[in-house]
Amino acid sequence: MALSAAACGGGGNTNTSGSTITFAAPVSQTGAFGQAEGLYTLQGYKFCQNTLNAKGGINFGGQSHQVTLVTQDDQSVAATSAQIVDGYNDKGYKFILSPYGSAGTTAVAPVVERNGQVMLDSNGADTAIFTHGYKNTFAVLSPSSTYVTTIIDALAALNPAPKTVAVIAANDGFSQHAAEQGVKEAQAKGMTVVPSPTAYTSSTKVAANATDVSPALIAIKGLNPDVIIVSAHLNEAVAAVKQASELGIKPKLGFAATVAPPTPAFISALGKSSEGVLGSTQWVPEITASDSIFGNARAFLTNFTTTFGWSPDQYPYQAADAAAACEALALAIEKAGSTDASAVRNALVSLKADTFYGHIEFDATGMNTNKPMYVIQIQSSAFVTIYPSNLASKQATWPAVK
Amino acid sequence: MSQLLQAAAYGVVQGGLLGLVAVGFSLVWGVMNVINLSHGALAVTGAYLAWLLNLHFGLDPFLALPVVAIALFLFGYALQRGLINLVINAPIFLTLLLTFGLGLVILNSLQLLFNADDRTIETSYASQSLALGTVNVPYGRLAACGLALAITVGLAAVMTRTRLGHSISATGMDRGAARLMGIRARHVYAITFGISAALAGVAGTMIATVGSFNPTTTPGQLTLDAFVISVLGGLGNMYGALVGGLVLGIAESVGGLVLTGTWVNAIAMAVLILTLIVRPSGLIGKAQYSGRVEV
Amino acid sequence: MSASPLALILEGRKRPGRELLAEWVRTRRLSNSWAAIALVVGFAAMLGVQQVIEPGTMRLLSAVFMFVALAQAWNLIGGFTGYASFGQVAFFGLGAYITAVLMNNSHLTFWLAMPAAIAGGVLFAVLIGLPLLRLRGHYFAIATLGAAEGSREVINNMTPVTGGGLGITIPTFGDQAPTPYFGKPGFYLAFLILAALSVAVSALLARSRFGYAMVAVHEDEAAAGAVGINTTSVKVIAFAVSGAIVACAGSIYAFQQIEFYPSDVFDPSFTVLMVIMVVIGGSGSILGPLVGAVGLELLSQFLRINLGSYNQLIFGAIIVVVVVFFPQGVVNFFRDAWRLRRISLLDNIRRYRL
Amino acid sequence: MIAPSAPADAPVPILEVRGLSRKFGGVWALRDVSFAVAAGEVLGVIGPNGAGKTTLINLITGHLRPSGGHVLVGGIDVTKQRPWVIAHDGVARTFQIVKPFRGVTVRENVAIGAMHGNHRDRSVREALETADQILELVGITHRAGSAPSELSVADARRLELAKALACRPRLLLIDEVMAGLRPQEIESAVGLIHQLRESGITIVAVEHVMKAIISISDRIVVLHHGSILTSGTPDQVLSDPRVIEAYLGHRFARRRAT
Repeated sequence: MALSAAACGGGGNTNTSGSTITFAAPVSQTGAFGQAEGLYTLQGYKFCQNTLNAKGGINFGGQSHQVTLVTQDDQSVAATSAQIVDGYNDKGYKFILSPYGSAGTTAVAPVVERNGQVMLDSNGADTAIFTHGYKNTFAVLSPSSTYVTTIIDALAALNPAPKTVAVIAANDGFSQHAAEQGVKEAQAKGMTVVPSPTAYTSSTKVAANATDVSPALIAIKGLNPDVIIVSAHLNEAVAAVKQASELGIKPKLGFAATVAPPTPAFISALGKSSEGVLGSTQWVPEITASDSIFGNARAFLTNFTTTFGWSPDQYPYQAADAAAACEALALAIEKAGSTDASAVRNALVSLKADTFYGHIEFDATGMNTNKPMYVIQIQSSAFVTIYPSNLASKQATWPAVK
Repeated sequence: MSQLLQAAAYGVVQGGLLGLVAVGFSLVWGVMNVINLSHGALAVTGAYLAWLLNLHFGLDPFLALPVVAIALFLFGYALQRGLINLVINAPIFLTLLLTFGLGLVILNSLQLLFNADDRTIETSYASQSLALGTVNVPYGRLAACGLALAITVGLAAVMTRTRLGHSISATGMDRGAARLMGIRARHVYAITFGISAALAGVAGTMIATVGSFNPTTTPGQLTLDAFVISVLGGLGNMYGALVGGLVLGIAESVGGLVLTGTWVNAIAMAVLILTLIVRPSGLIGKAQYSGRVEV
Repeated sequence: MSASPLALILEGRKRPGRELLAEWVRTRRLSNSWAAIALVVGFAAMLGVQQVIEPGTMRLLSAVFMFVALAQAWNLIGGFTGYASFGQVAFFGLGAYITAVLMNNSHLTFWLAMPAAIAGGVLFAVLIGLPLLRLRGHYFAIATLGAAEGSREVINNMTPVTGGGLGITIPTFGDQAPTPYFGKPGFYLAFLILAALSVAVSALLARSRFGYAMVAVHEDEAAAGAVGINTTSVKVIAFAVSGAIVACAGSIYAFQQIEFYPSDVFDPSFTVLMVIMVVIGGSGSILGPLVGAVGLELLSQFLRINLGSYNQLIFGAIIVVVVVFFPQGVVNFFRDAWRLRRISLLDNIRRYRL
Repeated sequence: MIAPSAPADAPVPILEVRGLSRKFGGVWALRDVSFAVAAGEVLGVIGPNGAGKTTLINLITGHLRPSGGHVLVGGIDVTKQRPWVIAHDGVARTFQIVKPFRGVTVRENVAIGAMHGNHRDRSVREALETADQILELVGITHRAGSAPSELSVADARRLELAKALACRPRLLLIDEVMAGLRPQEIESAVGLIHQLRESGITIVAVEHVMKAIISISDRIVVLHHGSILTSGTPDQVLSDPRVIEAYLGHRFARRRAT
C-alpha cells in the first residue's frame, strides 16, 4: 500500500516494482551506546524498513520501490560516524539516517552537507546542530532547548505547583542548552531557582557521564527545593536520585529529569527509587495523529514492542524517533517522485505530514517546528503520560515523594 | 559549614569504596609488576554475578559476597595460570596490552550477554542514611567502607603472618630467590591474581549495591580510579590503597563543593602529578617493592 | 708526547661541516639510501592510489595515515627513549583546540593556526616534560595520563574560550571560513604528508647522533650521562618532537572534523591505540610502528564493517593472541626469524613465560 | 669561589676533591675526603667493601650529589654539575657493574661514547670509525658486531673501558675493571693502562686486585669507613701496619712476609 499522505503517490496496488532505495545509517553497536540507545535507534530504523516494505514500499512514477537499510557500527565514536557517511557517499547512498546522539549527528551534519546527501536526524537534539545553516539536515525530534522547558510547563500545571526548583546539569552541549532555556522558563513561571539561576553553569554543573554527582547535591542540601530537575543523561540522573537519598536530600514534591526517565534502563538502574520521577520525552503512545504505514501511535507501540520483545509499559522512545525519521524520508521521496537528493531535500523543506509521531513540518533551520515535547511519570514501573493534559492517560502522583 | 561537613563525611565513605576498588589492583601491580587494565572489567563481572544472584534467588548482596569472591578467585587464578604467566617476563607494555585486550573481551562479552543498560542491586537499606544532625552518612557506603577496612587489615595480616603471604611478598621482591626457596612462582602469581580478582568482584558488588554499573563506561572508570589511587597511596603498601582512596574521595567531595563546575577533576589530576613529583613512593611510607630485583 | 695511534685517536678530528657534508654526499649508495627511496616510492604510490579510489575510501586511508604519524610520534618517546607516555592524546586535543579556537574565535587562517598548534604542543611538552621526565616507568606513565585527563578538564571548564563541554565549531562554510575546507582529497594529502614527514623525521633522528642518544637514555641514564649525553635535553627534545607531530595531527583532524567536543579529541583510546600499534608492530624501529599502525587500523576497520556487535570482542581477542605469540612485535619477530633462518612461535612464548 | 690550595706557581692538579662527603639516610658513606691528582699521574684507590670507593667516583662524575665538599677539575669547581657536563670537561669513567647499551652492537656502544663525549665526533660515520680504532686498541674487534649481552665478563669490562676511552678523556676514572678476570686478562689490562698513561691520560683506579693496583699506581689512597685511612706510594701504603691490620687482613700480610 502506498503512503496516503503523499500527494503524487496515486498508483496504489497496481504499481510495478521498481529499483530499491537505500537508506544508510551509522549505528552504535559497540561502545557506550552499543546494546543500548544505539540498539534502540537501530530497532526503530529496522522496524520502519520492514513495515514500509510490507506496505508496498515507496511509490512514485507508477512503480513501488522497496527500501534497503544499510548500517555500519560506529563504535559510538563521532568521527567514525562521519567517516562511515563519507563511505556511503562513494557507494551513492544519498539518504542518511542519523547515528544515535548529538555528538555523532553533529559530526555527520557537515559531511552530509558537503556530499550533497540528505540526513534525517532522529536522535541528535543539541540546538548547536541547527545554528550553522546546514541545508541538508532535518530533525524530526524537538531540539534540546525544549527538554527542560516542557518539564517546567508540566510542573506549573500540577497541583501543588513548585515554588522553588533546583537544576543540576551535565557539562555537555545538549544538557547545558536544555538547562539554560529551562531556567528562563522557570523564572517566567514565577519559580525560584536555587541556589541561583546560573548554578547549572557552576556549582550544580556535573561532569558529563559522571557517576558521582554528590558535590552538586550537597550544594543544594538545606535549600529544600520543591523539585530537583536533572538535565543530563542516564548516568548522572541515576546517580542524582540515588545519592540524594543517601544524602538525605528530599525535594518536597519530586524529581524530574530529561532523557533518562523515559528509558527502560532508568527503571532497571533505579528499581523502586524510579517511582514518581518525571521525565521529558519526544514521543508518547497517546499522540492522536496517525499515518498509513504505522497506523496511530498506539498501534506503533503495540507492533514495535511485539516485534522486538519490549514491554508496552517500558519502551525505548528513541525507536519512535528513529522510525519517524525514516518515515519522513520515505514521505519526502514519494513526494519528490524521485531519488534525486536535491529534489528530496526540497520535498523535505515543504513536507507537511501527520504521522504516528505527530505533525512533521520543518522550518528553515531543519527543525521540526512546533513539535511539542511530552512529560511522563514512572508509576508502578510503567511510563505514564501526564503532560500535556489532553494526552494524559492517568493523573500524576503528586507530590511524588511521600 | 554544614555543607563542608557533609561533603567531608561523604568523601570518607566514598573514599573507602574507592579504596576497595584499588586494593586488588595495587596488590597485583606491587607483586607482579603488572598493571592490570582488566581490573575494572573483573569488578563489573563480579557486579553482574551478584546482580544475577539477587535477581534470581533474592540473595542479599552482602550474602552474595563469598560466592562472588570464590567465583572471581577461580576465574582470576585461571587467567593468570593460563594466559598472563605466558608473558609475565616481558616488558611492562606487554602485560599492559594483554590485560587491555582481555578487558575488551570481558566487557564486550558482558555487553552482548546483558546489554548495556545500567543495573543496580536493590536493597532496602543501601540508599538510606544515618542522620547525624545535618550530616547524613549513607549505610551502603558506610558498610562498603567498613568492608574495605576489614579487607585491608585482613590482607595485611595474611601478607605478614601467613606462609602464603610470605611467599607472595618474597616472590614480589625477588623471584629468583623465591624460586630457590622452593616457592612455585606460577602458583603464587596465580593465587595473587586470583585474590586480586576476588577483591575486584567484591568491589563491583558494592558498587552495584550503592550505585549502578554498566559494561561500557564503568570498567574504564574503575580501572582509572584504581590506577590513580594506587599511585597516590603508594605501591605495594598494604594500606596504600585505602589511604589513596580516602584522599581521592575527600578531595573530590570537598573540592567539588568548593570549586565550581568540574574544575575539581583538573585539580585532582594536578594533585596526582604533584604527588608523583614530590613523593613518587606515594603519600605514606616507602614502597615495599622499591628495591625489587628484576629477573 | 709521542704521536702514537692512541694519542691520535684521543686527540680526535675536528673537521669542518662542509667537509662532512661533501663526504656524506660522496658516500651515498643504493645500499645506504634504500630507506629514503622506499619512503619516496611509498609516498608516490599513495598519491597514485588516490587517483583510483573513491573519496570515502580516501577518508578511511586518511585515518590510517594519521595513525602512522601518531604511532611514529609515540615511538620516539615510548619506543626509542623508553618513556612510555600514556598522555600523548593531550597533545592531540591541545592541537585540535588551539586550531579550532584560533580559526573560530580569531578567524585566523589554518596556515597560521596549525603552526600555532605545533608550537603549543612543543611548549606543553617542555612545560610538563621538565618535571615529569624525571619520573621513571609506571610513574611517568600515570603522570602523563594525569596530565592528559587534567588538560581535558581545563578545556572543558574554559567555557568562554573553548565552549567547554558544549563543543566547538570551525567555520568552514561560505565567507565565514578563514580557510577553504580541504575536502577529502585535501585531507588525504595532508595526512599523507604528515605521515611521510613523521616517518622521515623518525628515520633521520634514529640514524643520527640524537638517535643513539635516545637509545642510550632508554638503556641506562647513568651510563648515558657518563659518556656525555645530556639526558634531560634528549628526553625533553624527544618528547617535544613527539608532541609536535601529535599536535599537528590533532590540528588537521580538528579541521577535518569541523565540530567536536573535548571528549572526542582527548579520548584516551587514542593513546591506547598508539601504544598498541607501536608495541604490536615492534617498538624502537621505524618499520614497526608503520606496520602496526597500518595493520591494526585496517584490521579494526575491517572488523568494524564486517562483524557488527562482535567487532570489539574479536579485536580484543586478537590483541591477546598477538601479544602472546609475538611479544617482541611482529616486525622484530620476522626480522629475527630472517636473521636466524628459523621461525618458531614456541620459542617466542618460551622467552617470556614463567 | 674556591681558592686553589696549592701555591700560585705550582701546576694546577687535574682533579682535586676537598672535604667531599655524602650521607645515605643517616650514614656517612664518605666523610671529609680530600686529595689531589696531578696531570699524568695514576692514583690507586683501595679499601674494603663499603669503604666508599664507588661513592667517591659517583660524586666526582656527578652521578651523586655530595652532602658537602667540592670537586675541582683542572682547577674549576664542578661540584653539583650534571654528569654530562663533567664528561664534556674530559672526565670519563667506567662502571663497576657494567652498563652497556643493550639495544645496540658493541661497535655502536663505543661510537655513542665517541659522538657524545669530550671531543665529539660530528657524524655517526666518524664515530663508528673511531669506535673501530678503539675496539682494536682494547682488543675486542672480533666482537664489534655482537650484542653486549653476548660478551664474556672480560670483554664486557673491555667494552666498558672502550666506551670511556671513546669520550677522549684527560681524566679517566676506572671502577674495578679487573675484578673477576683471569691472570692473563689482568696482565693485558695492566698493559693497556700503562699505554693509556703514556699517551697522557690521568687515571684514578679503584681496584680490588692488589697486584694490579701496585703495578700501575704512582700513589695509593686507602679508604676505610668513608674516610682516608692513609695515602702514599704503593710501598709506603702496603707497609703501613694499619692498612695491613685493619684492611688487608692477615692472609695478605702473611703472603707479603714470605
